[in-house]
Amino acid sequence: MSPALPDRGTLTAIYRKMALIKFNDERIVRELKAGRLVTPYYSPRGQEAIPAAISMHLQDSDYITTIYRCIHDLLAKGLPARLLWAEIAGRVTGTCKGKGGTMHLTHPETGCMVTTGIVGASMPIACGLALASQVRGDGRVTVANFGDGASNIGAFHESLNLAAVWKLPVVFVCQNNLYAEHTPLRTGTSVERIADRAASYSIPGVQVDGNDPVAMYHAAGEAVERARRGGGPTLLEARTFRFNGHVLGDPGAYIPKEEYQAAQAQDPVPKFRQWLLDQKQAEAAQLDALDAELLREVDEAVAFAMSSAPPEPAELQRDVYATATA
Amino acid sequence: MSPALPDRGTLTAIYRKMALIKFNDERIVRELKAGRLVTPYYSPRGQEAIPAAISMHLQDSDYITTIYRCIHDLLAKGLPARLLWAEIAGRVTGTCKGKGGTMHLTHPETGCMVTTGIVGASMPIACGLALASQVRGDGRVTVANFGDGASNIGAFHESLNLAAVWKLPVVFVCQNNLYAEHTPLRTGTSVERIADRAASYSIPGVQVDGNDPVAMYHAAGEAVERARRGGGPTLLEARTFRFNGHVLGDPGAYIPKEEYQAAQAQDPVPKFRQWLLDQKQAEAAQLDALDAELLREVDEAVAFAMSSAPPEPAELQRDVYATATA
Amino acid sequence: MEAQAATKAAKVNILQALNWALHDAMDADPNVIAFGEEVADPEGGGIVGVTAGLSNKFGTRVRSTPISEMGFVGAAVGAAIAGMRPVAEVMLMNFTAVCMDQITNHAAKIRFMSGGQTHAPLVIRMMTGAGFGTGGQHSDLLEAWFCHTPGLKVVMPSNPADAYGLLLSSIFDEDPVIFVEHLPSYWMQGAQPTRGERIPLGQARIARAGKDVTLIGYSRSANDCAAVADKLARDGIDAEVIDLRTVQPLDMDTILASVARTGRAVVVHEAVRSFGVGAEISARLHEKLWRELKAPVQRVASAECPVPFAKNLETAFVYSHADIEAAVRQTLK
Amino acid sequence: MEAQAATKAAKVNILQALNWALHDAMDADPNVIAFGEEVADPEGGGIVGVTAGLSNKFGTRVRSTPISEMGFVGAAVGAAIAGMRPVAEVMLMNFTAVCMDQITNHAAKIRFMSGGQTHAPLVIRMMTGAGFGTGGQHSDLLEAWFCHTPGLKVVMPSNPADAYGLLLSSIFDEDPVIFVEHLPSYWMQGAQPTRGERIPLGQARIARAGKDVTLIGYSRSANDCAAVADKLARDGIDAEVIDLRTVQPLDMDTILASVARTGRAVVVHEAVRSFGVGAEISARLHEKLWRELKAPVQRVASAECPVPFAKNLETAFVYSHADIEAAVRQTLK
Ligand SMILES: Cc1ncc(C[n+]2csc(CCOP(=O)(O)OP(=O)(O)O)c2C)c(N)n1
Ligand SMILES: Cc1ncc(C[n+]2csc(CCOP(=O)(O)OP(=O)(O)O)c2C)c(N)n1
Ligand SMILES: [Mg+2]
Ligand SMILES: [Mg+2]
Repeated sequence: MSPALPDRGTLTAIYRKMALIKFNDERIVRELKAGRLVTPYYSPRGQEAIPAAISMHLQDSDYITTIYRCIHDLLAKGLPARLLWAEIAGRVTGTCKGKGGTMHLTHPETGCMVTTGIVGASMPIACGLALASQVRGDGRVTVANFGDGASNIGAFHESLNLAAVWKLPVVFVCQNNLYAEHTPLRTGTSVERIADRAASYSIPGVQVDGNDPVAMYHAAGEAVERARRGGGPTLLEARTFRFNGHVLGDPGAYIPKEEYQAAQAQDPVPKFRQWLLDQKQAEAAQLDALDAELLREVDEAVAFAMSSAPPEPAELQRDVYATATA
Repeated sequence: MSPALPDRGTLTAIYRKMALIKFNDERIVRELKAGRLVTPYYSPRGQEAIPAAISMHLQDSDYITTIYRCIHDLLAKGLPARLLWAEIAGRVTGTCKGKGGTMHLTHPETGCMVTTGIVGASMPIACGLALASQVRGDGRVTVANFGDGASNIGAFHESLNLAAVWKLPVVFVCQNNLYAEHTPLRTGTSVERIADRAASYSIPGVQVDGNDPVAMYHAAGEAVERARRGGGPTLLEARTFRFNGHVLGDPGAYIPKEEYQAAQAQDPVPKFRQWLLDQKQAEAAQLDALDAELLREVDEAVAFAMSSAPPEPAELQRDVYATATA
Repeated sequence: MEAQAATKAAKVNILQALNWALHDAMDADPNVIAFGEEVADPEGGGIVGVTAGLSNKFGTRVRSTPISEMGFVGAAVGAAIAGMRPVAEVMLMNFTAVCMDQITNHAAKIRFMSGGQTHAPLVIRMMTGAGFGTGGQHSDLLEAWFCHTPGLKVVMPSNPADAYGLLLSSIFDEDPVIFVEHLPSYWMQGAQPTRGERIPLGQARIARAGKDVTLIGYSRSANDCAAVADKLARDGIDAEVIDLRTVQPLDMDTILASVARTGRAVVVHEAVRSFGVGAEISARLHEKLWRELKAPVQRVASAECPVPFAKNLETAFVYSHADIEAAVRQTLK
Repeated sequence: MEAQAATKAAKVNILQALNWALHDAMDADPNVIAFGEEVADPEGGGIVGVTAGLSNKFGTRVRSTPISEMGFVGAAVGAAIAGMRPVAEVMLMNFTAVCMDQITNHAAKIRFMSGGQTHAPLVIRMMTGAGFGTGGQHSDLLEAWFCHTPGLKVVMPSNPADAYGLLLSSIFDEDPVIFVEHLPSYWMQGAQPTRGERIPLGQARIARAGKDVTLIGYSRSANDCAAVADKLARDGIDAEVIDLRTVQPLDMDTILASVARTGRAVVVHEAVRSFGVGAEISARLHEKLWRELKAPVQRVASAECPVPFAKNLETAFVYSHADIEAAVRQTLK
């Protein structure tokens, strides 16, 4: 049963988010290589379709948690690009005043609640966000993003079990890009399909092609809907690939050439763009205009960031506790 | 396919260990109630068949790790009763010089490597013991004992995954007594059959009636054999029940009366004794003599413990580091 | 029920005081939720009964959890970020070792790392303390770990009234609080708290005024300091006793004012001496009162080893009143 | 390979020295095994290359692990109890927070709790240190947690030769060792170690002899102390510099002898000041050298907050040479 296609508006909206992520990522990489930006950077290039499709089912008030590899999840959820840029550039105008940085981007107004640098930690926290929603009955859904390698750490197990026994409104999204740092899936993970681990918690486990925006849209829709109506958690395994290695500068020596090339040939962003045109779901002129507009947004975000001041030293005493320390 | 019965000798040997555990436990309870012994005590009464049957497949050189609820596992593995008694009585003649106590009984000569008070911690350590055996090729097998509640903690997940990817010679024995402290299985555990969690690691998961010594004997045999020949880990879920609550003194208010009575009616020790007689696998006189001998052993162990001296205060400086501290 | 019974009595123990604080906090604010192993009434309302009656009264705001400290302490962090006031119980202080990441890398840092956009107003309750023969993994005092982690507050009450007022303040504080309950002292009787009255965090209490020497303690050791002070009084030594109540942040104003007057100080705690809280207090006193100090600050603590099992060793492991007295006389030499 | 190349050079960096120590230890004893995330050669021989070449040479004695610190550090404990000498790599010091239980409740206590029947001769290697803009969860210095845990040793080298000799000693030590590598200093060049030569644990090194004041540091701060001492020398201040090398146990003989001579001391570390290693050293110095001290012991440390991201804040977070100099002048007032 292949469900009906989402409408044109939704399809274009998904493309818009995918392009937004791609353009920002490519610009970050450019600024880093030019030395105008200096930060460890975990590029999500290649994983754009996952959060773009999921976000179609979320409101601003819904919550997400994510990891150091995060700008795709955050931009898709709505974190303003300029605040993201100012943060990773270490400016006081950044969403965390430049104090959190690339691995801790946060923006509660758009539901970007926690970005963590500790593998696995995004999941227990997501359970807590969902618990708050359940106790308050506010109908919010929480999406917890993490990687394939993270499915081997204790926090994964404790979180899925806790979410299952409490029927929490949370969707666990394992973005399976086949590698954990330099370790291939098989070396560290004892199961073929990570989605199968859902059986340990008596919850639905779904494996989906994370690079297929339509398949991703439908899988995410079901999971979010289930959580919203009180049906409890789902484990979604979205298969994908990362094109820029673990951290920018990683030559990816551990990735077989053929595997890498095959993946690139399936780059989800140009592929989906072409599909929209082929399927007559969008016109070239429209997408060209959209791309141009997004690129302008990126330019503005970069300009905003680069023209902002760094945080003042007194920030070291602020936000440690509710009241500033001496 | 119900495999052939173990021979008479084996059946009696299993009974012997079950009775040894029961008699020691009952005497500990008596001494505690009389105030002649003072220690928190986690009675394994009702779980005797599990380690008794497993131990038939283990050598002294094989390893086990267990938890605060441990005397059944340790006595079955061969830890001398007198050393156990002296330890829980806090005497210098105890197996840990009285420094470890009831929750940390250890006896490397008989392969009793670690007894821990931290739920879940027995499993990663078991992986390490098995890793040592694998690297050395010494053919030893490690049995990791833990409870049903422990199957919800992170260490369980990390250990089974690690043992699976490295094909370690370890058998994970979940002694499912249906309660974790005062929490019934369902309240904390999101899966019906804990054995099903083996699927998350692509390893065999077997649920067995832990109160049926013969079924337990066969299930343990297969798992130990698999580990010994390099076939990797197994998750064994042994269903059982504990008759003395979580810690001695726990009135067990959270256990439905009917459930408790039904379990007691199936007390594995007298039941197995009767079965041996009914099946003509042993004569009453023989078992009476065996019981009498075991009770004498217990008396001797208690006498040895009670007549021993406590450790001297200087022990506080010893065994902290390899060389005594000032 | 337990709570009801207690209100009638003139005195109350720490268990009951804590139970009142939880009831009063949950009554006062629907954002207060509580969870941990065995905390709901079907599971006994806590293994020692601190949370008794809560789930019967507040329903699913109070939950027994699976054995998953990392999971449910992380859930406390998440719920706190969402605006709730979670009170998570990590049964014993040693078990914080299985959830340190959520406490130190997340709860403690989220306010700073988010530039103040989010924060985690949660309380993590735990029991500990030697005396019940539970051995090496059930009775450590690890407060120094948390005091050394900027972003956390550490509260350690010594009596029923303080336990009540400090827990109430901790629950309504905007920062994450590590709340340490001394298990062997649970049944200690003391004056009743005034229901609803909070005791501010970060303020020490002068338990006894004196002029010759300042004894500084918290949790169990505050009471031991008071007992020794009474004995010393009979020998004509007039000791001032400070009960810190909060170990992080330290109330340096009170400590410095007292030691500036007495010129002598002894810090006492159940944790092992080396790299413990006493070291920090000693270092600060010497830095700030170099001229006023008449003798070096003394530290009294437990032996430098894991907590032993054998009763005689366990007793020898914890500092004794004689150790405190000897340290005082050392400062008077 | 890396190792080969380096042997030809007159100087080596810390990365290479550590790599040599691991190669030499595994050559010397088949019981030495090594594992951690990415440590095997197919995964790059460590994310920075410290373990490069080991798995090619020693096969399955060297393994890349799943992301399961609790699991594989626990495995190190088990293997150590069975008589192996595991060297487990917990990539970054902050990640010890996800495996504290195996380190502090097990590795540290097993010898004591078993009455000496078992012990865990393992090494847990980890990197840390501010400077690379990795923010709040990747560059903390948490050595005080481990120093406060009886049963553990804590080693923190400051240069290539020490890194080599101390790691070799740590691997062959009979106690569990927390071995802390300073990431930003990995590429620091220094004299070559003599292959096979161990540097005993628990012995500090006088990095510079002096008579006016004693500067005490370890890891990065030992080098900063030396740099400041050179500057002070130009102003006629003759500072002695002690590189602790081992933080637990502290080499009090060396520290006390030096400060007894100089009468002044400044302790410097990258960890935050409060409840840090400096507090313990300060407390002990005042207790033991009350008469000899001419001024209160000063502490120099990082700001009391999580490690910030913005470059200017990260720089301001870590103590500066000016801070050290100011502290020295404070003791000379
Ligand atoms: C607890 C912990 N252990 C190790 C690390 C180091 N580390 C950072 S990312 C990473 C790999 C994670 O892989 P995966 O979960 O697949 O996510 P991906 O990076 O592929 O998106 C590791 C091991 C960490 N950050 N936290
Ligand atoms: C990490 C940790 N959390 C909590 C506890 C407290 N505790 C001790 S035993 C126990 C229940 C364990 O139940 P189960 O695993 O089923 O083993 P059983 O006692 O039934 O044999 C709990 C929660 C602990 N010892 N360690
Ligand atoms: Mg991955
Ligand atoms: Mg159980």
